[in-house]
Amino acid sequence: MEKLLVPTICKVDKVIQETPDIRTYRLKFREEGLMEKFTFLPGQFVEFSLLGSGECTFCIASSATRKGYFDCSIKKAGVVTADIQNSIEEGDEVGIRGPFGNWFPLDDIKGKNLLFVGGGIGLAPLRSLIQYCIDNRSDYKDFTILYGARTSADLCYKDEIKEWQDNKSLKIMLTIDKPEDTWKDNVGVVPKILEEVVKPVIENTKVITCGPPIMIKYTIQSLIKLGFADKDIITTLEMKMQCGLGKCGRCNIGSTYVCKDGPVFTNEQLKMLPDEF
Amino acid sequence: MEAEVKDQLVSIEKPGLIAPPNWEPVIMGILCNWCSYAGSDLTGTSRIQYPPNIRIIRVPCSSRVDPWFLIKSLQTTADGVLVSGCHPGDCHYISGNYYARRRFLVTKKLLNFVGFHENRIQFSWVSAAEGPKFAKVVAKVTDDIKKLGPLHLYKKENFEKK
Amino acid sequence: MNFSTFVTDKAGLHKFYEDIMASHETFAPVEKFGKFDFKKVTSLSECDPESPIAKTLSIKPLFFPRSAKVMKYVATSSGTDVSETDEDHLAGNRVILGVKHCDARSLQVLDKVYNWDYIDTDYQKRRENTVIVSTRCDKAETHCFCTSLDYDVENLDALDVVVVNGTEGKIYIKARTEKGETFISGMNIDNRLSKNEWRKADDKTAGEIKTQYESFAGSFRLKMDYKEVNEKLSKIFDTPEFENVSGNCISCNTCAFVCPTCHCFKISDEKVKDTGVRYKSYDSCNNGYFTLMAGGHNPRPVKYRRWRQRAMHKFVYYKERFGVNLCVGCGKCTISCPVNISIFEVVNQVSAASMQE
Amino acid sequence: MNYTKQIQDIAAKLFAEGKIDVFVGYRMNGFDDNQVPVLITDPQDVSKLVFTDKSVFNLVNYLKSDHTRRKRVGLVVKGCDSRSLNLMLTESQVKRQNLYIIGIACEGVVDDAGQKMQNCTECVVPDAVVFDELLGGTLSGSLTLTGSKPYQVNADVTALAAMPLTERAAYFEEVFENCIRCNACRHSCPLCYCAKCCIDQETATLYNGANTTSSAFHALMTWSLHLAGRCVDCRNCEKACPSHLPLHLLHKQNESVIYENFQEHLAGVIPEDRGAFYKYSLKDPDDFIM
Repeated sequence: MEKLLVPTICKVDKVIQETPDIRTYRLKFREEGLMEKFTFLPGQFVEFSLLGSGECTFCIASSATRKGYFDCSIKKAGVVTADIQNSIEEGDEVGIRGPFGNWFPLDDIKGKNLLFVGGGIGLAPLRSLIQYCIDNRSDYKDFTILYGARTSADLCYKDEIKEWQDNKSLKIMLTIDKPEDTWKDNVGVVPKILEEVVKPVIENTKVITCGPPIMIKYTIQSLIKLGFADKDIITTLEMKMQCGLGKCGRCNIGSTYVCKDGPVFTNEQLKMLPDEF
Repeated sequence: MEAEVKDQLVSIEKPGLIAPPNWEPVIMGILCNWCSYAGSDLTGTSRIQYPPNIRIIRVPCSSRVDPWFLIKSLQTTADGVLVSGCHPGDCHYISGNYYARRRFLVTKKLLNFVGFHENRIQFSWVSAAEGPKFAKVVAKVTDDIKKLGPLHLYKKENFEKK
Repeated sequence: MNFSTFVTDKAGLHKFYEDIMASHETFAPVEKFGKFDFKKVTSLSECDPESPIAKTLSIKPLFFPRSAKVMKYVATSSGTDVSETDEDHLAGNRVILGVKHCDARSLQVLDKVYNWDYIDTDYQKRRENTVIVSTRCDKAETHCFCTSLDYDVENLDALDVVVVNGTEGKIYIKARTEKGETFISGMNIDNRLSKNEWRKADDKTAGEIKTQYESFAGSFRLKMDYKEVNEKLSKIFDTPEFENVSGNCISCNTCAFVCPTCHCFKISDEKVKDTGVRYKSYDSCNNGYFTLMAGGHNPRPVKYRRWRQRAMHKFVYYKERFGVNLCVGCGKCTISCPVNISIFEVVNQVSAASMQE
Repeated sequence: MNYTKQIQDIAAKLFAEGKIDVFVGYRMNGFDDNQVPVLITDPQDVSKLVFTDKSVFNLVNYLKSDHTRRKRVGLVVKGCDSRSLNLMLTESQVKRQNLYIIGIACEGVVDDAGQKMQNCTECVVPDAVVFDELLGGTLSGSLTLTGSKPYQVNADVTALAAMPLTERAAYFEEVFENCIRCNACRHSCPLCYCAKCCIDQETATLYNGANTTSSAFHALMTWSLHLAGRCVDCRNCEKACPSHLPLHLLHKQNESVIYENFQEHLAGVIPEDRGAFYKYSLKDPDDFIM
């Protein structure tokens, strides 16, 4: 297995400062031809290693439909992520292993209304699917994005959000937790806006949500209150992972390996798991 | 003749291992900012020669030296360590070197106990005015360690000398 | 399939061992500081193939090293070079002597996790080039409970070659797998030993071995109804009993490190200037920051949750996922535990408490 | 040495008076004469408590556990245990008012083979030094600090120190080689209470979790130096070590250096006395410094 644990070198093509503590790294494989072979689906993750510092798990934040690169959005949280933000610049080399894990149920959501509910850095895995869906727009019906963050400065992907706002084929709503002077959009936590402002159609709709654990918890509660079925609520779980191969035993929830059977779960599946995530 | 003797120089802890020809020891020098570092500065400005084997690190006070600084140096490049601070009573922080002295003694004895030659870990008090003393200390430490041969104990990956 | 059995005596067995050592890279229990660990040996005097379970560390490190170098890297101005490291024990044929059958059994259990989905090729290679010569215990030790788990006494020893002590100084050497069979025939032992010392089994042998097995099975202090325990445990995730039984655990991780089937690991880097090594080494789920994520969220923040994870993984989850029990009943964790916690006792206590509810 | 009855009575009384939430003691393991530490919260379980010369484990370790945090605890301590408790009190890890301490005038405990443990034969402070109630001993109620025995350097340390350097180096190389880096020594030590040990920091340049001889050396040396002047020689670490490494050698070496050079300092004997590295004297030896 040691071979599976050896990362492949990627070059950092671009570093985008999204918020004060989140940066997006646009990566390309150093070796020619590898990029074309690197196929992934929205929701999968990679093991990103800063050589000499350590390895971290990040979801791929871009879609394979945007060819030639992939993105990882990294928030400064621990030792390695801080090292990454402090030391990686454009042109630097990092190690990548992957892609691992399962993906959003692309067949299930075909022909459905889609509602994306994201919070903070939780937009990253959703962005992969959003890009994928925008690139295959004809396959889906209504398209709504609800995105919240603590403050307006903490909103990720501001440029892309602007693009989405200009895009007539989808609806995007932003919210922040506390009022700010220049802020004209919604104010309030995501579950509240979801219930009071978005008022989504329940029939034929799939909800895809991701964010901090506490936000996911309350969002799922309000979704169920609104009348969504468990199988229509899709989320991605976050667990400490190190190998991504279903061996190291960190991401076990009961007999489920999040790195193999997840990270994407429907609420129906989550209910079957012991409460340990 | 002298070259021959040098060729046979063995590591004192591991007599099976012979030093390469023209081997020169690497000595980690950890100096306190207020006295010893200034002292070494004075040695330089007074144009006093001392062996170039020492690699100097400056710390605020000799009591800043955590014992594992020594352990880590010995596990990586260094063949010996020299820690130097202000004379007792002269500490910039009043009592730092008194605390350091206790730790040094225990560390030295412990490292000696687990198999390092006692001369690999040395300490000195050098004040800012003692340029010549600093040169003498470094010369002595270098001389001592040259006699001991290269260090082969518990080296980390990438530092295992062949 | 029928594999052959041979009958020999103490002297014949020792000659067999010495022949193995002469022709193969051999590992056997070597005593250091009163504890046996499997090390490379060249003569029988260095090792003790009959070391007691209580004092022997498991053979796990020979297949899943305590620290495996995953890769090395060098950063230069022209770019970073990543290279795989040549791992030990990948080439050549190895034989491990003096393995207890619980240890041998553990490899069959580990095979499941290492061969699902992504296949651990290094583990597989090590498994393939190793012949295991295991020894059947005569008597159960204080903390053994291997017969209580989900395999019968006949099939406890599943790997390669088994040495069984019979009555009247007789020793039976049984091949248990095809690999074992070819190994024994490849040793050509009949050419060197007389008919008296080394002969094929006769009709009576099977019966004699059976008697030995029965007397062995009768010597157990600890017995439990595994099916019942497994069933009960799988239903009582939320029982407060876990909090009670984990009270005297000091989270020292020893149990996981000596366990022949614990397979959790961590990946860590060691860096020096522009070069570095990445290691894969043992870790334990009893460790407080095993699941701690950057940012502070920890799914198992308190001791009883980690304890529960360990007990449930051993007795429920693994069975659910891979069809075998992760615990092999060797009792090594209990022996090594500084506060003498017995996993057998705990599991039974928890499932018994759930019955009362 | 058998204080089973007295301890049961005291524990029952404490529960009845509502003075404690949890009692930490020993119970029999149920099949041989070895004992298991037990945390009792239900007064009915008090009858399980025992105390004999098989009560080996230092219970002060449980004061770092989730199960005793912010609770009023009754605790049984022997001489060495009480010294570690003293240090924990001095270092503000536990509050004295939350503890009810039953001290034992210890006559020494025995190992698995029934032999008196080495640290007990060398023990100079057998009586508990901090307690609410002292069991056994003739001087109950007053401290018998150093007893009647003079301090002796550990026999193993003396033997090793007499060996030539190369042999000693080879011996210790074997010790560190046999370490499997499980960190049980650290977890079983009552005085290793840091929430995150420096050896576990994820800083690749300083430490790593790999199991190599060099990292074992690094970890054990750092650990023993952090305990220098604080180790009370309860030998919890040695009991916990799955490889049976002679870890006491490192601690006893430090202890002897500290005792001989720093005004006969013994860790935790005097209340409010911090470790040897937290104080200094002008008379400390200076001759090893140039």
